[in-house]
Amino acid sequence: MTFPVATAPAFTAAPAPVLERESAFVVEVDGFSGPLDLLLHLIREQRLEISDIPVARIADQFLAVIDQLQLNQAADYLEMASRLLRLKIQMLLPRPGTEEGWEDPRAELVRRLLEYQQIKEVALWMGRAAERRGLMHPRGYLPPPPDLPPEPPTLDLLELLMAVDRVVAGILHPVLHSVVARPLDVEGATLRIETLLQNRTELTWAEALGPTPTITDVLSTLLALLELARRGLLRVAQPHPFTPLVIRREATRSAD
Amino acid sequence: MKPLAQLIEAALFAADRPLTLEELEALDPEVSLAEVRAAVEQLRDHYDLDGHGVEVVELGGGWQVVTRAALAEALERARVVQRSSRLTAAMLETLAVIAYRQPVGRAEVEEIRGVQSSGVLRSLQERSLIEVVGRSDAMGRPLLYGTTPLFLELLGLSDLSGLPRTEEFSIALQPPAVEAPPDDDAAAYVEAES
Amino acid sequence: MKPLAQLIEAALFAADRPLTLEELEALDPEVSLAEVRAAVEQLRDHYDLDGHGVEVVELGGGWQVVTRAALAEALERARVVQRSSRLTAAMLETLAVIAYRQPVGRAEVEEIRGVQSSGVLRSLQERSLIEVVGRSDAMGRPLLYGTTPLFLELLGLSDLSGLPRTEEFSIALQPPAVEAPPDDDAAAYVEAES
Repeated sequence: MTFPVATAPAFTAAPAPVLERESAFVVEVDGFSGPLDLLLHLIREQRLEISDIPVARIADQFLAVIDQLQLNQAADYLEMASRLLRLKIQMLLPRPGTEEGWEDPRAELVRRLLEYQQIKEVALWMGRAAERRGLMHPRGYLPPPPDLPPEPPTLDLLELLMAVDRVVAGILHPVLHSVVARPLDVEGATLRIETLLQNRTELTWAEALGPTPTITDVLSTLLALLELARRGLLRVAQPHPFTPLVIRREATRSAD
Repeated sequence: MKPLAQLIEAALFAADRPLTLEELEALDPEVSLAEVRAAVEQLRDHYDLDGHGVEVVELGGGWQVVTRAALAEALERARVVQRSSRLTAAMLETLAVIAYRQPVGRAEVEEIRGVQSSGVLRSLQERSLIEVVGRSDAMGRPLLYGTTPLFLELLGLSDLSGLPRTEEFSIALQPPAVEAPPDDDAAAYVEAES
Repeated sequence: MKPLAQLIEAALFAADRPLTLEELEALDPEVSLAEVRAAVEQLRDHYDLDGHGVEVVELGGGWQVVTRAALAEALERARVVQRSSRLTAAMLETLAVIAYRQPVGRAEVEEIRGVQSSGVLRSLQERSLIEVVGRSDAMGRPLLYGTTPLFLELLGLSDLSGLPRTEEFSIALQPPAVEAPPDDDAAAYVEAES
């Protein structure tokens, strides 16, 4: 993806269209490793001082670029955009009479940009070092190891937990929900209802559930009742709407 | 050592296979096959005359550099040639799934990890970290795996209850019958239940 | 070449990783560490003086034989070796933060980089360039990362002191103990994360 961004100063009036028309250079958003990277790029391209960023102008340019970002990349960029807009407003607020009492609202951003610039420098150094090192090739062909059993493995808890984190991180969300394992105990519920009905002919729904039922108990009991009703061993009735269910033993077929 | 012999030495060292004279010829567009052959022989003689620990050998039309057979015993003693005792990332991940969800079948391991896992399961079995503990009732009666006493021993645990259960474990790694997992959805679920 | 240098050469050819002096010492029960070091240096000098196509280098805390960088182009052209895949800018940045601030958690990496980093942390772990070295005492007990020996090997360093010197850098690269920037945003961020 490429986006046009202006090099020329584009002050606050209607920035976006101006940027598009000028399109003096092209920014590839895919090539940036984050909003700080993009910000640093805008600053460098225009040879601006990090310590004295023209916030209004940079904020508008930044917005023009991320306007065309795909949503899945956008969260971190949007956060930076809102930060820039806040700064832009803060810079417009009247300052207290003396310069002394005034704290530059850009200070935090400047600090982060300077930090990030250092990171970029080190990353560049590392990239070069890795490239130099990549020219030196280690042994390619290793003769198959003697036919011995492998070394006794080493393992520690940290390694295992690290693997757990990787596994968890790799799990797709739908899978998370399919494994809520709370087995229904239909057989248990059936047995409980049958036992109750041996001594009585009628039960209420609450009695069938037993004390302090969980949601799985409720489901198990419901399924058990339906199954017993299907087999003709009992009848489930609700005398009136919204009244408790009444469970009645089927006299004709209860004795096997 | 002449430049061509030097290049051939580097090639034989870095290649992941024995190299033919034709392959070695590709190292330098200006050399002939005869020159390549001469340089290979020069390298071989150099190793022999200077008493190097490696030698150049021809095997089935390909050339390679190998360590001298006389040194094999010392290399084995120092364990520099043995398979690493470290477990690979794939092994560790598979082991993690099995440790927390055992007994568990291959299909479930693969579903959680999102990759084919039969080779890794075999390696873990070879290393006595997992074993077959039974068969599932599911279709095809697949094998179920669990961890071994060696697994506990390596972690210094007396039993599986010593495995940490950190808060961020998702449901996928909770053993099927344990208390509710602590993420938001599950919390809502528990509330609805009681 | 002396017998010990010969043995060391064979070991360095046979191993798939840099070997430490201690590992090399195990080759011969009768030699001292000092003798091993001298023999490694003898081997290195021999390769250099005789113009071999390989050289002995110290990497990631151990010693390894590798092909000379000047020959890389010819080796790649002849398809004897493949150019190693490059690290992305995001990976390099993340490695830079971790290398200088380790042990360091994900939140701090993300604070400095200004971007979500869990994916790149995972990739670096998969490549064994970083590893979990502990857990922070902070809320949620987040994992802390550090660099691995393979990281040093990748950059051709024998230890972390080979990285560019930290005095030249701003606070971001100093270990956190020096001055923790307790700015509001960072604090809020950490809270939100845990």
